Amino acid sequence: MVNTTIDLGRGLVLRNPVMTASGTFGYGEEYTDFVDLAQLGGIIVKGTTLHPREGNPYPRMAETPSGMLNCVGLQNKGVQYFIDTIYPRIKDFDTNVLLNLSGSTLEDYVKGAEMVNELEKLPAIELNVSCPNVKQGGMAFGVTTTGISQVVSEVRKVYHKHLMVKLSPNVTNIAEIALAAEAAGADSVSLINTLMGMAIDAEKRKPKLSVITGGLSGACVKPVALRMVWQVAKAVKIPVVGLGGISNATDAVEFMLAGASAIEIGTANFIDPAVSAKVAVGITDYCKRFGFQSVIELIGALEC
Amino acid sequence: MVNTTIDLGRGLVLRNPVMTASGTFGYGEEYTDFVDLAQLGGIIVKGTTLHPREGNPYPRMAETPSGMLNCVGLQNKGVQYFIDTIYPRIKDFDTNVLLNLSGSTLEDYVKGAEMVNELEKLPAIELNVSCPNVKQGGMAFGVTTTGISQVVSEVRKVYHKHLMVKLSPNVTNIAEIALAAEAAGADSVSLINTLMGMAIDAEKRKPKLSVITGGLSGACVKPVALRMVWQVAKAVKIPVVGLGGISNATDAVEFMLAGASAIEIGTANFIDPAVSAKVAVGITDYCKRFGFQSVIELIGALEC
Amino acid sequence: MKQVTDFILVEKRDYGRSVLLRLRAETTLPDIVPGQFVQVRVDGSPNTYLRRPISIHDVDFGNNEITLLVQQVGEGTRHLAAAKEGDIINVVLPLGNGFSFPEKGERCLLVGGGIGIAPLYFFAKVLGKKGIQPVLLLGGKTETDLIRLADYQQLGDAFVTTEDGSLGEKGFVTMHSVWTERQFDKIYVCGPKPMMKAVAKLAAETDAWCEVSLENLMACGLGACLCCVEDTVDGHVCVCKEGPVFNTRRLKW
Amino acid sequence: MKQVTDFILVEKRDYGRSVLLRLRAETTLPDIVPGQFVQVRVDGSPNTYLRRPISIHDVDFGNNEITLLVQQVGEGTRHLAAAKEGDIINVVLPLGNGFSFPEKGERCLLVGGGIGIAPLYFFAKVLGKKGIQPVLLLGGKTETDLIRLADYQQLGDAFVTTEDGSLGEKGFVTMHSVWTERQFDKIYVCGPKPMMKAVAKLAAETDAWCEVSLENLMACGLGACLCCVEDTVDGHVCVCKEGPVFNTRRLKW
Ligand SMILES: Cc1cc2nc3c(=O)[nH]c(=O)nc-3n(C[C@H](O)[C@H](O)[C@H](O)COP(=O)(O)OP(=O)(O)OC[C@H]3O[C@@H](n4cnc5c(N)ncnc54)[C@H](O)[C@@H]3O)c2cc1C
Ligand SMILES: Cc1cc2nc3c(=O)[nH]c(=O)nc-3n(C[C@H](O)[C@H](O)[C@H](O)COP(=O)(O)OP(=O)(O)OC[C@H]3O[C@@H](n4cnc5c(N)ncnc54)[C@H](O)[C@@H]3O)c2cc1C
Ligand SMILES: Cc1cc2nc3c(=O)[nH]c(=O)nc-3n(C[C@H](O)[C@H](O)[C@H](O)COP(=O)(O)O)c2cc1C
Ligand SMILES: Cc1cc2nc3c(=O)[nH]c(=O)nc-3n(C[C@H](O)[C@H](O)[C@H](O)COP(=O)(O)O)c2cc1C
Ligand code: FES
Ligand code: FES
Repeated sequence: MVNTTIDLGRGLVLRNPVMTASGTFGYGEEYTDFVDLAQLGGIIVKGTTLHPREGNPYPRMAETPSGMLNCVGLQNKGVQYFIDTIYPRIKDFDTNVLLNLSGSTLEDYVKGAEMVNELEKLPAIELNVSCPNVKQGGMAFGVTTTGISQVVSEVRKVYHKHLMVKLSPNVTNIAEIALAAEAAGADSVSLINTLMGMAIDAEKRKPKLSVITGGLSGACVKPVALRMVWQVAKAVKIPVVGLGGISNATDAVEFMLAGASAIEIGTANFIDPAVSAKVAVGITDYCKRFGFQSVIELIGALEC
Repeated sequence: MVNTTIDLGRGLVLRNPVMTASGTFGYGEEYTDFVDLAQLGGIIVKGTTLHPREGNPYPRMAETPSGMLNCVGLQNKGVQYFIDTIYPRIKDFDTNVLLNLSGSTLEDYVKGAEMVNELEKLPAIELNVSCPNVKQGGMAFGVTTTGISQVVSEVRKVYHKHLMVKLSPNVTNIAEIALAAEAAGADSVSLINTLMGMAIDAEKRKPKLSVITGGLSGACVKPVALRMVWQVAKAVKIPVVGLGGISNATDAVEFMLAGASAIEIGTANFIDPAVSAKVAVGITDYCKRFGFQSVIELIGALEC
Repeated sequence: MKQVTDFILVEKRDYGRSVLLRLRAETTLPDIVPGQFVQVRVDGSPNTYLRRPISIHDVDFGNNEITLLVQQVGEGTRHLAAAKEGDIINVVLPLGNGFSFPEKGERCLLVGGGIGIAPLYFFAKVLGKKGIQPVLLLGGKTETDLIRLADYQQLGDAFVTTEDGSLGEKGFVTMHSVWTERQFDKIYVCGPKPMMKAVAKLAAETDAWCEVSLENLMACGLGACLCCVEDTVDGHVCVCKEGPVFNTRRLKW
Repeated sequence: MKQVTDFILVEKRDYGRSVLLRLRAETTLPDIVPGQFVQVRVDGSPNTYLRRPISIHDVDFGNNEITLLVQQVGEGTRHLAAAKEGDIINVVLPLGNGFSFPEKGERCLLVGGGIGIAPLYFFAKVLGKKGIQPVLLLGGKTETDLIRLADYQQLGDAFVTTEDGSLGEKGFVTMHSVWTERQFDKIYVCGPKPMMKAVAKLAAETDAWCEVSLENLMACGLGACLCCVEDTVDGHVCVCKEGPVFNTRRLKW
């Protein structure tokens, strides 16, 4: 028997290291025909902002080599709607439900975090300070150490459960940003959010996305994500949650070897809606094959 | 007839917008069986440093989804060897031959540039301040505005021909870096160099590259490269040379629409050693099909 | 209930730019209603990363078979069209909501343009079974675009337009004489957006109720990613989940 | 002169984990010498971005044919092995330097391990034509690894080892009795690195001259990218261009 439990700290204990990434798994409900959510460590719901947002105009996605761009732009009905309407529907899922909290102003983040602090069945928020798809998507906070310190420490003051901070890869020095988040009180960091990219229709001489640029995700970003997870895991003491292009159990193991304590699956859910549960099984199989008693032994086990 | 000439300024005039990227086309000689170099706007030779370098240990490459990582680490025989032995062999190629000048210290860059300043048939250097694969590969210069200002302005003092500065994509704000290069006297900027990435062999629990991290290139990086070219072209007044994942003429046209005055082809040369000449033909065909008289009309012609 | 299923390609018919793919599952099919679609994984196509949404053209519940009609427009559909009988094709189904059924006695017109005729086949067939004989109006650029015309003609009165006049009346579907000669209570449309908009306008002018099937770019197909949105009176809604069939009154056209 | 050529797969023979692919060009083949290799583009394999280096197993200049022996180790070689007769396979050739030819009268041993036997076939054939009969020593894990053994036996005295003893002498090639029974002037080796190192050591002990064919990871195959380097007495050199065949004295083993 392999022990698959991962304790990310401050009450966030995962049944196994596999979570689903925000914006790619809806509210979990969309996937229950394919995945028994009890087989997952957690699900992270769609990016939610204090106030409702209509998101960007269509078209919002473009396929790219081994990946895709999106510019959804944080379409959501706001934190209050989440609390009133969505939370009651999903709170009894037999897995950890995390809210991905996005924002544009410091006040929005703080207000939002405060509002969900008391939700009994919501053990953590993933603070999204890295959305590249809206002008005020928080990426301004996510790309400087001062920005991230500020938003994390303010949210920390009002939010008393597990505070995971999601980092942007669109930076010169990701370790520095992660250290700032840690110093400001983050319980864990998750990375990467999408890389900012662009696609052009040469025939029409127009951008393929309504707002010109978007976030790149999928298998193509894996090498960059893995490098950043490795850099951050070496730098910080808090747990690191790795994501970016994970498509199968081998990919997931690679992220854990690089130093991730848990992982998230994003775009791959679109290609195989049952992939998340398969990855969880596959990690256990890997441990069995190599004689690891606990998935914890994989964390940072890369021999350099 | 389509006019394909591109004048990048200060004496660097290309027969057409297509060049080959440093480190992917050797010294041109390796490709003469496949490509008539007279069909290219220019070739940019392997990254050359003042002193000879053995580069990194094997293994130096790993395949990734729609791309590859490399950590060659600037293996080369030094500027003097280039001048004495390679330059005489390649100077009479019927195309522009550019030297990619890499370095680790300011003095090395300046010394190297000075040494090649008088080479009659070398109209330009591409200053590589962005190699992610060696500790002192110049990336330290390439990721801050002060670093880039310093190296470009010092080299500018001694180098009187076309000075192209190759930018690193591993930065928070590429436009800012490009503006600093422009202000310091660059005649053009080329981008992107490789994105820093990593690959792991899960079976062996070891990095796939000898020095752990390497540079990501190939089709997978195209969305990021295109976005950065677009951002930089909007910001600077000097010509922008676009590269990163260009695999065919459509890709090349996309970079020009995004604002590039010329393009470079890198990793794609490995997949089809004849691709560079095909791209040159394909750009002309595109112009004919849409009634453009000159490739110049493509530059920045994106309708946003 | 939705499922991911490996189907076997049991029959492929070539219609030039389009192919018909008859797929058989080893397991029982879920419930499927006309207008729903599937997401097909395209194997062996290096530049096709995401699944491709394709309408359900026909269903044979007895044999656990679905039929797709695929038009080759890019690398993904080209690879699908190159599949060989016996190949495994991985499909997520059924997705989206179908057409709403008319009341008995209501006069229905089904308008299809180009490959947009695909979902109308299954719809017309089911309508027939319910005792409703629809009128079909099918348009194409040229004769060869009108795939399976004889089969469609079995399902109701079928009228045709081609832009080059090679078959039926010359022109667009909106120019066909059936519009002046007959009256309809409900109009169902699938085809290129400009065509659907034109038909929607005609429908509005004759006070007919009108449903269209949209083809927005999709990633998940499940209502999870919010990529496929259409602007409606209720804001941005997902075509994959709340559509692909919409009453035109809901759309901000 | 190197070229990129579309070949037609005219014959495929299945040897379990390995396949033999006979490829015919429509144009005249360039000069090719034993020990050279090709870079094959693997179509329809989404995770194979770069070409794959494969040794030239045999050449038929008269029919413009080359033959490859491909062992399935990953997705790229699996896709190659799945190619069907009539398929087009795009190849860059010829690459690298071949084995150096022995002088007449020199006693040659060709040692192949696993799929490393591939280039030795063409080499032994050409040696034979030059009037030099090589001795062949071929090793595998088990019997079925020794592909085309009867054909190899036509080209010289052929000895076999298998790790499980299912064919020939049991053990590694370096343990075969031929080493004690015969003397060789020149030894040519291709196989897994540990095997090549062991043979090189044996060769050095008997003062024999020894050439090995290396299989470093490659990107360009043309000496342009410097990815495939081996550490030699002259520093890092490209296996694709200065090799794949090296005299062991040059290597820092
Ligand atoms: C609900 C739904 C049902 C569909 N039903 C069918 C069907 O029954 N038969 C069929 O042949 N096709 C159908 N389509 C369209 C089909 O999904 C696309 O043609 C296919 O995804 C194109 O993939 P590709 O790789 O061949 O082309 P790509 O290389 O992806 O694209 C080629 C060109 O087609 C355009 N394109 C791609 N997808 C769409 C789209 N969804 N709408 C408009 N333009 C697009 C691209 O912008 C590009 O210009 C349906 C689409 C949807 C959303
Ligand atoms: C000069 C040369 C000649 C060769 N000749 C032949 C031949 O005649 N027949 C043949 O079957 N193979 C030959 N090879 C090896 C062949 O190139 C690899 O097996 C192939 O590239 C693997 O591709 P893949 O996509 O199947 O496997 P991948 O998925 O790329 O890799 C699968 C596994 O094999 C390992 N691997 C991949 N390539 C190599 C390599 N070059 N050396 C060692 N390990 C590797 C990987 O690290 C991985 O563990 C030759 C290689 C070289 C460099
Ligand atoms: C369609 C789409 C929507 C996304 N929405 C969000 C979001 O709302 N909040 C967030 O933090 N990340 C969002 N992301 C980013 C993913 O959570 C993830 O960080 C990224 O896609 C990289 O992982 P992947 O390559 O596994 O998809 C979104 C990604 C996609 C593809
Ligand atoms: C094997 C390899 C070696 C490279 N060496 C250099 C180099 O010496 N100097 C340099 O400026 N860039 C070097 N590059 C980067 C390329 O010139 C180019 O910037 C990058 O690969 C992105 O373009 P591509 O995706 O078209 O390959 C190298 C890239 C590769 C793949
Ligand atoms: S395609 Fe993902 S929500 Fe419709
Ligand atoms: S593979 Fe590029 S130099 Fe050898």
